[in-house]
Amino acid sequence: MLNRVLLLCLALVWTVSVSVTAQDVAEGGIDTLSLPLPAPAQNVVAANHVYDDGEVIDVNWDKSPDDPENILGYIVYRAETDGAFDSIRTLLPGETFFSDDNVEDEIPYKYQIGVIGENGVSLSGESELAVATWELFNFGMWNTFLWMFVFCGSVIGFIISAKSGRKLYIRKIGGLEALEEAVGRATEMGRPILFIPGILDMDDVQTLAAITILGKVARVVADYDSKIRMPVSRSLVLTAARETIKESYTSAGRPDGYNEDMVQYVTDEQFGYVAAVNGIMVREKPATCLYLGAFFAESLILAETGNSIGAIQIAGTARPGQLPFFVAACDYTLIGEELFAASAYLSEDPKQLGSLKGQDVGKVIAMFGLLVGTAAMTLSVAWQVPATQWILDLMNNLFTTN
Amino acid sequence: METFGIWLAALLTIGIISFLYKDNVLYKACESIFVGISAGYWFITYYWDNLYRKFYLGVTDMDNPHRFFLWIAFALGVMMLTRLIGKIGWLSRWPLAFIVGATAGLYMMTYFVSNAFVQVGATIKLPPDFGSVGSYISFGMIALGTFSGLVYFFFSKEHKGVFGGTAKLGIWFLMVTFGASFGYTVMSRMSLMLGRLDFLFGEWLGMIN
Amino acid sequence: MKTKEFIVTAIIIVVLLLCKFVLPKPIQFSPTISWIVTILLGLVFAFIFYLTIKGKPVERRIVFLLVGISLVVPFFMQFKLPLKISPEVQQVYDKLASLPPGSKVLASFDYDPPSAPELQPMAEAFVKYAFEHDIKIIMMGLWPQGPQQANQAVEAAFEENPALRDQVKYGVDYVNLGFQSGNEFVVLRMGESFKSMFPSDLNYTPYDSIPLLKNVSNFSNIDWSINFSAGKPGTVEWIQVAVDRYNLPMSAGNTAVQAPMVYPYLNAGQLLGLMGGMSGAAEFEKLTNLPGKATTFLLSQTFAHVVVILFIIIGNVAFLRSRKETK
Amino acid sequence: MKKQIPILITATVGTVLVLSVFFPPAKMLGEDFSLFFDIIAVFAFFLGGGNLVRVHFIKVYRRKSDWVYSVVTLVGFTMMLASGLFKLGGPPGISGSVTADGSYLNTMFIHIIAPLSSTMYALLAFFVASASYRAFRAKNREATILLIAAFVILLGRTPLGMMATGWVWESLSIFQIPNLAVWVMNVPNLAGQRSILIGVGLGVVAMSLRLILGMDRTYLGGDND
Repeated sequence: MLNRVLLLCLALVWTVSVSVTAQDVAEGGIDTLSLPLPAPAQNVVAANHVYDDGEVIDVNWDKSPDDPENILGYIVYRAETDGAFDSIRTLLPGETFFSDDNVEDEIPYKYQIGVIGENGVSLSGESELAVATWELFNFGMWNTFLWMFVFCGSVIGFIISAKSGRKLYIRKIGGLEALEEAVGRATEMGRPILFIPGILDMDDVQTLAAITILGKVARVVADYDSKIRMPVSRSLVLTAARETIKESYTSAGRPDGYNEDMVQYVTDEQFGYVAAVNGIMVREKPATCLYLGAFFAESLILAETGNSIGAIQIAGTARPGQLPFFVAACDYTLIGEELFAASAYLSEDPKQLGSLKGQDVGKVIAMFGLLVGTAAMTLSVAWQVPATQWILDLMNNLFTTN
Repeated sequence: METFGIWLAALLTIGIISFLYKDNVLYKACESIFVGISAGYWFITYYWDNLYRKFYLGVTDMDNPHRFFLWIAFALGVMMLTRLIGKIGWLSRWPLAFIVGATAGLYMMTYFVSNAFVQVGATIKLPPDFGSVGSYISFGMIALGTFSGLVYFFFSKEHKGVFGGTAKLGIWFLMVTFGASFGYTVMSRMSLMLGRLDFLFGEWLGMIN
Repeated sequence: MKTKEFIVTAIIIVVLLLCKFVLPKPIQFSPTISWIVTILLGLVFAFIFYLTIKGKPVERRIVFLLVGISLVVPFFMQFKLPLKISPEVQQVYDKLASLPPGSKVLASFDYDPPSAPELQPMAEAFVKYAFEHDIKIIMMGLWPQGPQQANQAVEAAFEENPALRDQVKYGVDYVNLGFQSGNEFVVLRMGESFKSMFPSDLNYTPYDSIPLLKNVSNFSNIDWSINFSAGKPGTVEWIQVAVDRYNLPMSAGNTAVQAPMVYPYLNAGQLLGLMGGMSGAAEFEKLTNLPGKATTFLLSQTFAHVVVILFIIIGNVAFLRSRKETK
Repeated sequence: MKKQIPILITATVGTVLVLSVFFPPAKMLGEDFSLFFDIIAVFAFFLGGGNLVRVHFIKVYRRKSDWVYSVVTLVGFTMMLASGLFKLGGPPGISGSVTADGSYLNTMFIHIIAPLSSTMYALLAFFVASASYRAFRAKNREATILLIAAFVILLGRTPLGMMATGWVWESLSIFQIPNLAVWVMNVPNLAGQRSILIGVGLGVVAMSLRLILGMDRTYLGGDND
């Protein structure tokens, strides 16, 4: 062990000194080393990385024949057309590829690979000059583009078809059916409804979903003449929530029922917010608590406190880690996708329901991919059916990002 | 000062824990301290980090190619404040519209690629240990579970018959996921309290070796 | 009601003051007393079991009290627990151990004090191991309090092995770049250049005058990276940007809650090893042969787990019995 | 008009950012957005902080119940603002870090915010236990499966699992609870996670489309102002 460490240290000293004098060694100072060196790497090829912003050059090489027993690693050297070589990265044995993402565009670079042995570094030949260039369209993402096109197309298609009056069936979603009942109960009891939109800001999609649902909930609240209480932890959410509730009250025909104090900013600090919400819960005893949005550790603190005051609780989040607590402690839970579908479902607007149909098309595509892909893999790998290999390749091409 | 700090922290810790018994004076005090101090802290961090460092230093740096963009951001920010002026309050919707549009646009792609797309691709990729009987079973179960889970989320069809059966299987897989997360979480939560108790009994009272 | 509250508060204060000023310290139970305490706790549970089956479930405050006791009591006990090294943790260690001296490691501390009980032991073991094996650490944080946690880990390493204080030089062997806001975009920009996101380190030393960073411009100069993560932004963001876009080799230490979400990436080979929660930390401490807090806490934690498991069992047995009776 | 322009902004910005992914030279746009967002968020905080001050000030002014606590909040808030804006106790000058060691802001953080937030977080230990006792019951088949999975992981991630099933023969080692836990994590858990992730991915796209197309626009407020 100690020997190995010592040798490694030695190799490192070598690395440093060689990287300084790489050019000399390459040009003929070979005799300075009397001990045998590992065989150098071969066929160093540098090429522009395609479909990017002109920031990457890919370098490939063939392994040294001494890899992996007698070498400690590789060093990548780089130089401009007439410049000296600098070491830019050390790699472990077995590597044959390096993406240099620290290049200026339009400047040609050449590369050289050093193999670190126990007695020193042996250098490969230089690669051809390569220039990083940018491309306008990322053809590497053709499959993403294709699926995006198909998926968005089907969403929009269903929206148009719904607009033209076609009836669309959407199954009942328990948690959302219960929403109106929960608001009704709060009205009967004369207690407020607590709406918690998660703890992230407006730049999180779950918060966006929460705000869109808030619009529908506030509408029901306005219709029932109930009270809504909404402490928030982000200022932008405060602004957005106020606009949303105001709009809901206006469209319910009760603009006078809206009051700015329905929404209150507490603090950005996660647990400071939770402490305050807990306080609000035990003191004001809301009859219904809605937790919709991005939740982290606070999910169970909120849900258990809500439980201890006997509130009806409906929760929804896309975070798998918090779902079990909501499932256990709340009356209804919207799981993942259901959270994002909720506002469309609640709107009962046929156009928005159409978008849910479009989502199903996406699921059909995914299920189709899974089914064909796994079938092809089973046939080609497990039972060696040669004809299915191309199907497997096709599926992999269709569902692999670059 | 250090001793005072420890005593203060201990007092605040006990104050929060006392909420478990019931809402009380000490908890209310801790809560209001917490809200006031932390709101101030976050504002200060935002102020220096975003307004001073990102904006001010950004626009005064003549080499910064994004200078022009920063001014647009600044203008949008100022529009946000028009909410305070009754007449042109509607201007505050512009930055809001901007943020909603940008978040929707940006995450539409991110989620589509790294959630939907990549996950389908990963399921039909050859696992590294493919070959043993166990790996066949695991591979099949992952595919089956993902498939039936998707069936559960299907909106267009009622959960009846074969379709309903598959959806049911999907729920079971989801339940295993939830159970696994729960099992993991329990452990983590216990360690958190350990940290606090270690502070109270170790650092403060000095009872632990 | 008010007097009752007052009396309870008074008793608690008196007990705490007694603990602080009167009791001998530190307290350690002999094995016999440890066993007696454990058995007493068991008896309390048997009683709760009896009550629950009789249809009189105990109040939540009793549950709280029991959890509290079973977390505190093991602090003073001395039992040893067996530990099985899981392959994910082994993978992290193997990766760390395979690094030659002088390698540059990027360590991102993406957590804050609440998650420290789980992640700090991992961070401390990692920092100490790296210092002892001459592995250079570049520290940073995507969470505002991350860099402070990093400094604490360094301090802990020095305290445990004072010889390191002289051997390990700031700026040469490790550097703390501090916190930068912007979540995954910080990582994205770091892919272009570290300096653009961290013009100076935590002590306001300019990036270019730090010897360790002399040849470090972006991820391509980093040999390995480790990420201690308690949520978002964290391991997932690092994988999505640094690993997927820039091929940074990365392992991670996560809180137990976060870990299940990272498993898909581990499975897909994007992540090279994972330490999950306190037991992950204890396993890592065992592998690096640097026992720390995680090993000590594991007993308390085991007690707490038993308590939770007992509560689940009690709740369910009572529930199944009551269902039988109504049938 | 007042409503049309915001809808147009949402649609344009959204579309541009979706497309920017496919055009490498435009990929900086996404990063620029985070900069935009940060700057707008500071201004929004003037509204949030203003709201905080207003709510508590009214409470104090009208002597509502528990108004004393509002005084505490207000004092804490202004104290932090003062020490942060003037960088009390920290390195002098405008470029010094406001949270440097020794600054008042940092001291407050370490001795007040950190213990409070850690403890609040830690309360979860208790809530987890009470939820286990009360809510995690084998009410039906689904709940039973959840319970079993939770149990396997709970045991498998602690030394308990090893103690309980360490004796199982090597050939059946998958049934040792720690191995079983790894299998549960890697197989059925992964499958469940994937279906949730795929669903969420599609849900986000559809919701974003609805927002970009202006179908869902309650967040833009009422028409009449």
